[in-house]
Amino acid sequence: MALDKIGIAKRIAQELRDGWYVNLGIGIPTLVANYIPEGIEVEFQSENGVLGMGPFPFEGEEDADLINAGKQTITVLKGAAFFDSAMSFSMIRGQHVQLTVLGAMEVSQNGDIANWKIPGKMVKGMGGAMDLVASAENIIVAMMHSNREGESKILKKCTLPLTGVGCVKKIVTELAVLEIRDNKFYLIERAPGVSVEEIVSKTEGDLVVPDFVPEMVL
Amino acid sequence: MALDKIGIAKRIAQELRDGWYVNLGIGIPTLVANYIPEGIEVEFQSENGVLGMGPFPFEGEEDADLINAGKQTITVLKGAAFFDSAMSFSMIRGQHVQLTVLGAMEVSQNGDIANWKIPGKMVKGMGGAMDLVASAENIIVAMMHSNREGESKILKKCTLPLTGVGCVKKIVTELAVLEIRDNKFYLIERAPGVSVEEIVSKTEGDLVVPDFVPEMVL
Amino acid sequence: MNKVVKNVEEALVGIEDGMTLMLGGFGLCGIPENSIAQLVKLGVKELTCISNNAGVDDFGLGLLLHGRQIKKMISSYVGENAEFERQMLSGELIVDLIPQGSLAERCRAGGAGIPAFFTPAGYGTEVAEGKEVREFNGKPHILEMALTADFAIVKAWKGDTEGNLIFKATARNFNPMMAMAGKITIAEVEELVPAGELNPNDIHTPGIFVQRIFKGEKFEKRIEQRTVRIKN
Amino acid sequence: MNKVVKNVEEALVGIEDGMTLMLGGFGLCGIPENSIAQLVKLGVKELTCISNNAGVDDFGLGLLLHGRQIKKMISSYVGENAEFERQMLSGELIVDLIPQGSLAERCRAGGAGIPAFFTPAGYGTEVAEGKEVREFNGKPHILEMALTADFAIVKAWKGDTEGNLIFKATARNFNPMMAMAGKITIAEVEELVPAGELNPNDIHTPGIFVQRIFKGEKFEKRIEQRTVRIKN
Repeated sequence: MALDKIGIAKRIAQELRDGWYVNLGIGIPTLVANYIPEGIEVEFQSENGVLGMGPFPFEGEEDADLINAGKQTITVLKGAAFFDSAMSFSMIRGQHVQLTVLGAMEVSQNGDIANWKIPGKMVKGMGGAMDLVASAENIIVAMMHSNREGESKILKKCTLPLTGVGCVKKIVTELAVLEIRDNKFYLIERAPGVSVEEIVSKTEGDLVVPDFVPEMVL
Repeated sequence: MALDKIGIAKRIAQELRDGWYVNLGIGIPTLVANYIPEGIEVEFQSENGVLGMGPFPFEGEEDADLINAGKQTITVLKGAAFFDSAMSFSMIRGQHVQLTVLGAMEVSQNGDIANWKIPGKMVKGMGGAMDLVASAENIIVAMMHSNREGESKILKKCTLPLTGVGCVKKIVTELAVLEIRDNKFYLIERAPGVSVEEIVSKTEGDLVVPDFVPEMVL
Repeated sequence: MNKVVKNVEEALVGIEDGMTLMLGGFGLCGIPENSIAQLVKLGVKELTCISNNAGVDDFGLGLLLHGRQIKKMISSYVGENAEFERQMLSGELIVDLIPQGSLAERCRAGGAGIPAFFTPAGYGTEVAEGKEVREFNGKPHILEMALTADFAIVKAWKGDTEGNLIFKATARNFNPMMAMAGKITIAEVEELVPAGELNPNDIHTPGIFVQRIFKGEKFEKRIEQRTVRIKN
Repeated sequence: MNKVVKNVEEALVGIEDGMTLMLGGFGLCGIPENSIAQLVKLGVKELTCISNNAGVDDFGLGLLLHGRQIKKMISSYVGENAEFERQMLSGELIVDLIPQGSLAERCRAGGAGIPAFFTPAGYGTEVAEGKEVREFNGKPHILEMALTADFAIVKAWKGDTEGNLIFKATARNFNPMMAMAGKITIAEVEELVPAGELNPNDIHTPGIFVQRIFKGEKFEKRIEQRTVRIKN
């Protein structure tokens, strides 16, 4: 069965490693913080100026001056630090953040990503996404395999304005974990109960399928 | 009579204006802080990371962590701020400092200045001087008119490696106040009792002398 | 060096139609609310506003958009504002969208006398159009220019009479860089204290960058996304 | 994320002959004394040292110069060190002198993923030789490249187990930018406290830039120019 958002977040959380600084984008990526594997410590960076983000505040304890990049009220953990936006993107551009998780509208098999604009329809802006994808050595995209019309978002070539070129290396969708190498998607794992055929049929880009495709263990 | 160092500092202090942020170089420029005219407030910036520099500490109250750019122990006034070197030179390069006073080995009539190196003999380094002279809109050079061999340091063309080009607009020496305009030195004031002839004879560069040259009032 | 002005009216003297303003804040967090209200009152028009976001429909810069006071917005993210999207898609509003990190760095550069710098952000995208591309360490970068403004308007938590500022938590965001990049920088603060009361070690924005400072009359500090846990 | 190492021996593991080191400090103020002493002990050679100054004859980096451990110095001012001047004039030591502001900005750029930037400093001088010149706003600027190091060694006043650092007064100087630019950054601190004891608003260097932190055994903190007033 296809994963829900929580399932995607749980699978991505398995990619975390002890000691990493991690930037989580808005939406599904934010949920990853709830499923940090036992025994490892990671620290979350939010590009609006905080390191050491904690959980949401208890009701009545919200502070308008303390939010994350999604403008949600947050708390901080012991050992947190606040800083300005130039310092924040120094961390990001300077590759001090070990992992970036973000959403996408489209990803192409050469690692291009599009997630900020639908010409004539929707323009929210790129926020920090262009800085993040251009800088991070380790990017995981959390996304749905298809759009609402059932069209694949895992493409030979992106159709929307790009956010970054050749930067995505790993994708986790509701159906599968894919890696990008040599201008192709590689099927690494499938969601529990999801068939390879379904994944193949919903992937427009070139997909390399090994003989055995393990199921995710969540 | 030619001015002493204190006289030069006093004359330069007359150029200060209320509300200015001022960077004083090592040597004579440092003395300027002692002669701020009555009724005006200026604030001293030191490029090693302090705004609001005060006088030297009382004996026994020196703090090794609190020095000026000349590595001298200092104090700070109320309302001071500490910052790092990148921030400090952001102030300087970004032209937030209204006046820079520094020493020189040579100045030429197009406003070039040399003060950091004598090839094969003395290389102390430029420190912050190159950033200061390239950035400041308002530079006053405090210097001696001649070197120990009696050779003029106010030249048609600098002979030493340059610190900056076309940046000096005003010079105060033990003999005179000079301004640089249109590739010439202009004699503005002479030290009390110093003759125009002496100044002319000790100035190698082209010097424009008006009919009447007022004496400095110190 | 007393930089204190009496109130927001006095603080904003000199802001005219057609000027370029920088306004601090990320979303509604750390925005100069009192100054924005005064800009509405002044009715200055044809403004170019540099600010990470455009506020929401009825708060922050949304108030200026509503009154059609803004000709051009330079921002990184404008997703929470329907009126903004309408004006932009209809062509009434000129919009220059910039990657957030490049926006922050361009403001800092403007204040720091760095006219241009290379960044990898935006290479290969619309943002790179017309910009110089150069490889460093085998990776393509684009050349971005510094930004400055006629007035920068920032909001701080504490300030002193010398213009030194301390921001609180994530309300710091763009405020320090914009303070650096204004020809005239105006700071509205929650607490205004005499010089000497702030620890010189803790200053975020040294007073040299601030020309006018005043205590804001009131701070509503609206929350855009109130997210909470329930206590068991 | 506990980054604490036991002592200076453990902190400096991995530093080898021929490496590039950044060392914080301005004059003798804010230098990592304990680490410098350990570098002498280790006897690593052929080092490239990036540091604003070269210490004095018998303290700071002067100690490494004395033992001929340094192949190349990248500095802005070296005027207080006779042995330095001797080695430089005799050609034993390679010296790259850089304007102080450019040095600070190049370290910051190295840490911030900005490969190059334009600055007016040094235009028309030896410093500009071989560098690209470009006019912005009618004023010539030169292109300067980012600096990075195998190890950056900084000295802070207070630090916590997460690597967050607070510097004291003018001992801050180059330390924050160098902390950003080291592949591995080592911080020696006067006071080492548990995470949570430093106010997140007051942190100068966020812990993300620091890989190892230790409490220095002793800090001599020599004063280069003791200038005082006499009390009446």
